Amino acid sequence: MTGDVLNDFCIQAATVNGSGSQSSNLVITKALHHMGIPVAAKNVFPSNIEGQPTWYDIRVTPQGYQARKRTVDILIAMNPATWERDVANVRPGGAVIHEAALPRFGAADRDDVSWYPVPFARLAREKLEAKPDLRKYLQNMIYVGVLAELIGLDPAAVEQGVRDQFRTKPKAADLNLAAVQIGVDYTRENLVKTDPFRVAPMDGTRGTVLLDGNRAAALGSLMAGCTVLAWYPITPSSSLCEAFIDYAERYRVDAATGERRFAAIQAEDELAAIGIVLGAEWAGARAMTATSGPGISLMAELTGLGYYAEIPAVIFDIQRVGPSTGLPTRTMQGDLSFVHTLSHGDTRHPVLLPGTVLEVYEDAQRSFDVADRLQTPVFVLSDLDLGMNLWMTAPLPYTERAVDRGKVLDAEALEQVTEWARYRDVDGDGIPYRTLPGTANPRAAYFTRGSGHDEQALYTEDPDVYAANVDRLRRKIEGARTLLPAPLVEEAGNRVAICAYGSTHHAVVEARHQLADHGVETDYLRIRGLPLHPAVAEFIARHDRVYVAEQNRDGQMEALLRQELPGELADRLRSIRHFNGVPIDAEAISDPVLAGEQAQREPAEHQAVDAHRVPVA
Amino acid sequence: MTGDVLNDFCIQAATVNGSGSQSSNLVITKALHHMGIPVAAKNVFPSNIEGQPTWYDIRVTPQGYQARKRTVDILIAMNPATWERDVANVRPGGAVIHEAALPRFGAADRDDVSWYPVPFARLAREKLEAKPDLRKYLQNMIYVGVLAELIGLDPAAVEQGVRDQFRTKPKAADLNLAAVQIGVDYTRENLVKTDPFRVAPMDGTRGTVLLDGNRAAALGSLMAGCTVLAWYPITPSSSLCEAFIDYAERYRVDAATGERRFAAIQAEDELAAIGIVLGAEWAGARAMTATSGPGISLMAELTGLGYYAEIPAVIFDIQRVGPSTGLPTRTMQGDLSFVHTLSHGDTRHPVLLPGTVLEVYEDAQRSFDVADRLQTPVFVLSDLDLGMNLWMTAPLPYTERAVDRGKVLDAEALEQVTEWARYRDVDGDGIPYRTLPGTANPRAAYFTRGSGHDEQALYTEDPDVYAANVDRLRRKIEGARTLLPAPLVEEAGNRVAICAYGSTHHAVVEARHQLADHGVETDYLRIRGLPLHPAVAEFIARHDRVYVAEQNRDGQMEALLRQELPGELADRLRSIRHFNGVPIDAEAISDPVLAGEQAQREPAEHQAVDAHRVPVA
Amino acid sequence: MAVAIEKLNRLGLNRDDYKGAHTTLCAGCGHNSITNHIVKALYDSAIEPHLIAKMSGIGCSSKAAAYFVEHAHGFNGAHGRMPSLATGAKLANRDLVVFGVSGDGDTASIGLGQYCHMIRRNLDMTYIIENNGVYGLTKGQSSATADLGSRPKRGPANRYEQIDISALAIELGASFVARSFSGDGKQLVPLIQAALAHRGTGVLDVISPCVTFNDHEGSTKSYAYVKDHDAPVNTPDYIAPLEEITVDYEPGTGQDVELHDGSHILLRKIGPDHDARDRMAAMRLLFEARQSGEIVTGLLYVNPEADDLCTREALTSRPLAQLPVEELRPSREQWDALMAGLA
Amino acid sequence: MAVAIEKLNRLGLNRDDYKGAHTTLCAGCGHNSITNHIVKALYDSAIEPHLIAKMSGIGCSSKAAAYFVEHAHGFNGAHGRMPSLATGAKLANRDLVVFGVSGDGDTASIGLGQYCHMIRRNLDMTYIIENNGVYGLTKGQSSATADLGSRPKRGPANRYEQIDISALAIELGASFVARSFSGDGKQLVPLIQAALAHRGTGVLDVISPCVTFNDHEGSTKSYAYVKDHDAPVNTPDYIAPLEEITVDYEPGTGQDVELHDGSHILLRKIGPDHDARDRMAAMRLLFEARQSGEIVTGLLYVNPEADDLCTREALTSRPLAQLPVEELRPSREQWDALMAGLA
Ligand SMILES: Cc1ncc(C[n+]2csc(CCOP(=O)(O)OP(=O)(O)O)c2C)c(N)n1
Ligand SMILES: Cc1ncc(C[n+]2csc(CCOP(=O)(O)OP(=O)(O)O)c2C)c(N)n1
Ligand code: SF4
Ligand code: SF4
Ligand SMILES: [Mg+2]
Ligand SMILES: [Mg+2]
Repeated sequence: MTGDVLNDFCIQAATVNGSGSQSSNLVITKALHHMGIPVAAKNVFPSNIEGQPTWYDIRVTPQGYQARKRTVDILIAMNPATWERDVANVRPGGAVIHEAALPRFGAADRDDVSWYPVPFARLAREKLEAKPDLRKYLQNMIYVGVLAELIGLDPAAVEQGVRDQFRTKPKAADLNLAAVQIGVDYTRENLVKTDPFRVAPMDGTRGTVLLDGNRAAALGSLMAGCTVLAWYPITPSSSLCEAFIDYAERYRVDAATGERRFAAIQAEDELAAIGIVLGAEWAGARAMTATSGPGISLMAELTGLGYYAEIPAVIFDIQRVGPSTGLPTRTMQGDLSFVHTLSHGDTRHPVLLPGTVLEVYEDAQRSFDVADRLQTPVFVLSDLDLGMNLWMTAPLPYTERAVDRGKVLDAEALEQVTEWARYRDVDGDGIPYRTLPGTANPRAAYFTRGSGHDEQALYTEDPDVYAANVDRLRRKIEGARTLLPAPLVEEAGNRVAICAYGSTHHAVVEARHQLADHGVETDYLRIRGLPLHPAVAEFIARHDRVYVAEQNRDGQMEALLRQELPGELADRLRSIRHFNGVPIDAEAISDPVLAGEQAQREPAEHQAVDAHRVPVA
Repeated sequence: MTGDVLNDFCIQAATVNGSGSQSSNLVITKALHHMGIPVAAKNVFPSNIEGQPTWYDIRVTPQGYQARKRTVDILIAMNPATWERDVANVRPGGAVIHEAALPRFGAADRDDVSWYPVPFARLAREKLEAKPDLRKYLQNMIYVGVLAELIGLDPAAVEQGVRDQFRTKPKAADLNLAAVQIGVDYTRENLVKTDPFRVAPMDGTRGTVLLDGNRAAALGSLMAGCTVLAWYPITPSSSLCEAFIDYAERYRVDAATGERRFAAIQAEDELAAIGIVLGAEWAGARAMTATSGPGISLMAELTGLGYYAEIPAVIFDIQRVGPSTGLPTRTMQGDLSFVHTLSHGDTRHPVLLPGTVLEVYEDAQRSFDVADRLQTPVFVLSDLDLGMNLWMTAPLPYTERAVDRGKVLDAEALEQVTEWARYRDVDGDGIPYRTLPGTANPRAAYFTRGSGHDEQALYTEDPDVYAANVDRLRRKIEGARTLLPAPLVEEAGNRVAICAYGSTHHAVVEARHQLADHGVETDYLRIRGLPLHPAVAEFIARHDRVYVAEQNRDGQMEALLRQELPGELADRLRSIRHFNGVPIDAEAISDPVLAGEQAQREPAEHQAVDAHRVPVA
Repeated sequence: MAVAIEKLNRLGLNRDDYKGAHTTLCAGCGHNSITNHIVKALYDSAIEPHLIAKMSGIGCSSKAAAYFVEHAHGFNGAHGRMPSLATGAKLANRDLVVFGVSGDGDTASIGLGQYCHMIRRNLDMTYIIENNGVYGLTKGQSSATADLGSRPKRGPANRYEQIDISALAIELGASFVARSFSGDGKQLVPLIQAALAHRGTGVLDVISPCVTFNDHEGSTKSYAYVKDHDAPVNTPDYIAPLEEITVDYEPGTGQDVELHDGSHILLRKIGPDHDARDRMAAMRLLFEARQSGEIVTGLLYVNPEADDLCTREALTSRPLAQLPVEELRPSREQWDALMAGLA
Repeated sequence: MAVAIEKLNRLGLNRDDYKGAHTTLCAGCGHNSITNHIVKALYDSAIEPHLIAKMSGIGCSSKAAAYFVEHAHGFNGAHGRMPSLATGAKLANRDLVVFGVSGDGDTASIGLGQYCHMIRRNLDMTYIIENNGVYGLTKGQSSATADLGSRPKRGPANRYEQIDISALAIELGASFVARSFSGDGKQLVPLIQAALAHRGTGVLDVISPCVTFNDHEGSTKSYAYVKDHDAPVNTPDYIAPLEEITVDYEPGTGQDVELHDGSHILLRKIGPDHDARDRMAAMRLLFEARQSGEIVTGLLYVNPEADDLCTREALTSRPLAQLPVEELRPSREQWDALMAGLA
């Protein structure tokens, strides 16, 4: 043992998917959480169903950092296919728990790590009373025991983790606990700890729960009163829809009659999904869909219809790596500018950019209000990291808040107004009043169309009427600047700042600490919506250099900022881009900021016209 | 007669569509052209088939201006439905030729115009030996005669115009000529000219032809060796495809066997159209599609596949008014930024921006070379005005130039290289080498996919490999900056400049003359492609203020410029936007430039952060 | 002043109350005739205007949705996407009488996928395809229902077999499929009424000549052709649930089908002895007609037992759009339990 | 060193030459069996690897295109869009042997429109649907070919009737439709060979159990169910044009169909006396099987007379992709005449 590293290291379980390792990893994660130790879990999985490499990174961190960490301190190596590379990734002084049968030569023969060979297969075969295929699966539970014993996981916490995981199947829980115990016993009897990593209970998780963003989005939609879900399966958004269905089946089915207070339609594709959403919203229900890149592309035409015909809609984009099919099981923030102006012609859609699970929940609710208020499709941009990984978060607060259904005239309200025109700007905010089909008032009816229309919703090709109408739409969406949440600002008068949005937040939090350690104090601006809130430009104006960190290749937010900012402010931006599909880590931000600040102190070379467009990372 | 206006006025024929007025208007246009008088024709037609208002503006102009003019000098009023408004639009001192039965009261009773009532219906009934429905149609030919007589069209030129129009039907030509003569005779006998407008032969059209951009695009594609066309009908792009089919049937069918050296598939929708194009290009044929806004939206997903899998494709976007169905028969430049980054994730496509019919022809050819060279989808952006209206242009030059098929390795070439990897950057330009299916060499085969792939085109989810590959794509498309045509620059050391692209060109030409008349001398920058050529920024750097004129609401080109330019240059831009669906006219540019220059001389108020984003027009 | 006494329907509305904006379609277009038949059917069936949701795609035919029942909400959506928009509208408010008008381009080309899946779901709506074998609005290109060899006004002759949207619907398990002709109001009006009464997708494939682009000789979608080749399998009479069955015609050899709301459709057989409840018989009929160049019209197939979408989804009887948010949220206790389970 | 003597096919290639990358699908997945049958069929039919264009959409099934014939070009396109990509490829180079692999999600949901229109055009390709009634790659949601009432591994039971992609194809006028089972190489290999020889779209609807998400009791796409309910209408033997017709089995009660390249497919009837040239008979067979819960397998329908897309389009026999640009441009004289006409 070369020292003592307490509650601050990273465990990586390298397995193959379909092998059941997911349960083992969740048990470890939950056990740590039960011990009060902050934990961050990242599942890096392949786009197939069985037999391909999967890595599950469990980070324990006293500060509660939630970002991915590059370093692997403890490797649990179960996958022969990636074995050599996995071992090579372990940091010097790290530890390797591995299937004893894996051959330790070549790159896998390092003498600067602690080796813990365990005959998982044999143990499962010899010690477990279970069917062969179950045995294979339980091998992974054995490594939970090995790890628990090596790093000092509280057995009670592990048991609780197992019981959580198999809540509805007590028998399965027992079997799994037996497997864990085999690992514990084997370790006690055969292994000598030579690495420094261990855990001890602390008080870092009180009042928090473990939750993924997709379930938070589903719950937010539920609380917002969404009644129609239309979707087409696509990773990483499917789990959002499936969670909505699960919850709705739990809370929205009349126990006596079986009648359902929601409709969840698995559409034939994304074109139909958005069509169903628009049809439902047009008829007055709150409706949503969730998808990812390819689905967004397919929704382009109808989203434009929603914009122009002024129909609310909520679209969750759980971003994955694009373009094209890309890496379906990896994370990215690559759809930002595309969704903001999705569809041909002049279009512009409000976009919400939650950065935490709690914000996903809030923004999910907010998105319906914004959509209703502005009568327009609204995007909520999340990503695979935020959506599918488990995050530590405060419990989601119950909502009793009324919802904002916007300017809807019912039969009675119509009686009160002498004149009503569907697309007239009465209040000067660009937002007209609408009626719903089925309103029992002969004046309620109007004809919705994606073609040219006047204030009365009548067909027209009149140039002036057309221009006035789309200019009203422009003004209407301008209103979103202050309707969407203001940016999160952490400011202490520093000259240098970091700007980010969405899940990149967590790496920024950590990067700022790293930078402070290097003597670079930074302020922080986190953008929470598009179009930009006025506070964004104001913040930038108070800083000399603003590093815009994002998870895409083309610096999409930076480009949007440049479009809007006066040149003098635009030139203060520096772009940091991370686009390899694994969640961004703190160094991906702190390294280029450090480099940038260093360069700042040296005389600048003549800059080419588009020098700022060259990726920094 | 209050004066003499020679060869410089605007005729508007206000009719209903489906009434055959199109032929009459073409005869007038061609007759003027035959007389050597420069002419510009704009057809403003409705999105339906019969019975709705249509306006055809024929501008005669000694300078050869091709832009629309707002003023109506001579109105030919045939449509009762728009009669009052049409008359109201005539400028004081103008003339109104009209169906005598139209009631002259209300707004239609002006005393500052010359009235020429003609009993068209009665004349047709009484004087024409034709079936009733033909008679109705021939009424319109009568107004050709009236106009001819009033303004002094050369009868020989009119006859030639009629014969051109009915080239293959000499009998119809005779009948139409008879109708024209009825108009001439009636005018001689019954009308007294009181307006100042007349024409006289000049030498302003020698060496020019009349052609629309869509036919030029079809011919360019033909000359480029495009063999596969896949399309779905949509105004205003259908005529491009139909012209391609016409020409291909004329020049590409083996007279002996009937075998065709092209395939033209009317697909079931735009998703299929772009799919067929990509499949054909993948297999080595030059292929294209043409569409408009809604079709572009539907092509989003597969265009991204083309980008990422590196498959050439040519997509003509004949822009119409969006968003959504919009005004299908009106013009706009609203798809610029959408096509440039069409599809989810980080994508970027080369875009060609022809401004004249000749450039459409050249760019159509060029687009196939660029697509092949860069192995990527390429957009050619035209619009309804450029695509469907008749323009005076030099005849399209015959091409003998070889085509550039880019880096394709055939079986033989493969023998020569020791190592080949589909997605390897061998030459440092980001462009790899490709092979075609069917290449008789066992090393030729590779597997194309829209999911993650390495240099060998093998499936991978490796983060570094993924990032390196998309970064190569970025570099590859960067190369388009100098591969696409440099901007057209007209520069005389002025501090103020106008920047435009596409069909807006013609209004700029005229606006610059108007501005010069007002003492504002301007330089001119016409952008011809995206991503931007380095010369664009250089030009802007040489000017104090650059007015960016475009036909969309959101100032899309200006926004793209701001994204790329250093802030100091970005701040020199002023946005001029025209977005009502009728082609932009010179005043739409010269007025705001004048206003801007005036304001320049007065002390500037404190500017709000996004003041530059407020539309000027 | 003498006021003409207008006949009022059960709701006290007259026929004009079911009219819409003035048509902008060509004079003589079959679609205009269909509009008139729709007006009559909705009036005769006494549908509440404010409960009607008029849906359409894009095309001349789709424009027609604006030309009837002005006091109904309407939605002229996007090309080929009406089925999904209609699905959403019905889910949101199952009280709506969803009434769709589409074209053959809209349904059989770009919208074919949505059409098939709407049928699979048995969405409760009336879905009229104004079938002219041509793309009217884009000026005359052949559509996927154009016959092999038919020549459009310009461009090459059509080289592909037609898609038979009626037969396709039946193959996919549609619960109500009829074919008719725009010029035959006597047949079409009761069919529309029956489709309205039917709970499920009522497909009405109506041959509707395009006088401008596809009414020439040789087109099977021309007035002349249909007149010569119409082989009606039945002439329906529609009997609303409120009317007495003792009406002024003889049921005689007819087939009587009871629909969801207790209304009846009575088929007087003229053509072959067709049983509209027999799916294979309907398929055979269409197949044989296609081969002989005949156009069979009438109620081809009906299955009143098939569950519609809202039934399959077990939706509450109240419109989802009208549920207050309080009924849509879990209780605080449920919520707390849920959160506790995540700790 | 002793070298095992491998059997070579007519091109001198051995079976391994038709293998592809190692599968990443689940062990036991029906798709893997089909891959093996494809390898055998392509090898037996001695197709030139470099002329094969392997096409697919997105899904577990679509991934399989990478797992056979490594030395063929392949294109794993976008979800549901394989038909259009394949259409383009064939038009560009009609010498290619276009071979497609799709899934039921890929074909019957998102891709249904393209599937139908491919069939209408009779694109000359082999089109295999690896039909498991489920979305494998997205983890087990029901697909549109799932049976009414079937329960996916999670989520609600499927409330909609299945789309029968074979029957649909026949209704749309498909020229070759067969159904088979991933586990029945004896039936499937000759069917693939026949589809390869057929000039037109060869639809092969192959039940292919998803062991991970849809192999449980009650699923009609499970191994157990198919084994119990397979009602083969015929067991085909495929006879290549170069082989003699005197093969080692008895035509006996067989039906012999001659395909485009002179090859024959010989059907030994086991089930009901099915005439694979009779379209209505095929429809009836499928309809009745569906009602009785049987899965009929074998060659359901074939029409060797139907013209394929390239024939209908009268394409020159040389691949368009190989025509030099000089042959594609009008002559200078033609050009000058054209321009003169515009003056
Ligand atoms: C996505 C998209 N593609 C193309 C069009 C152009 N378009 C408008 S109507 C139409 C065809 C209409 O044909 P059909 O549905 O048969 O209606 P008809 O006019 O014949 O009644 C097309 C292709 C469009 N509006 N949207
Ligand atoms: C546009 C789009 N939407 C959704 C997806 C996600 N997706 C991938 S495969 C698949 C379904 C595959 O099902 P199937 O075709 O039956 O293949 P299987 O995996 O069952 O073999 C889906 C929905 C996608 N790739 N693209
Ligand atoms: S073009 Fe044809 S379909 Fe359209 S309105 Fe005219 S007649 Fe009717
Ligand atoms: S998930 Fe199902 S379909 Fe996919 S590979 Fe596994 S067994 Fe096959
Ligand atoms: Mg039509
Ligand atoms: Mg499947």
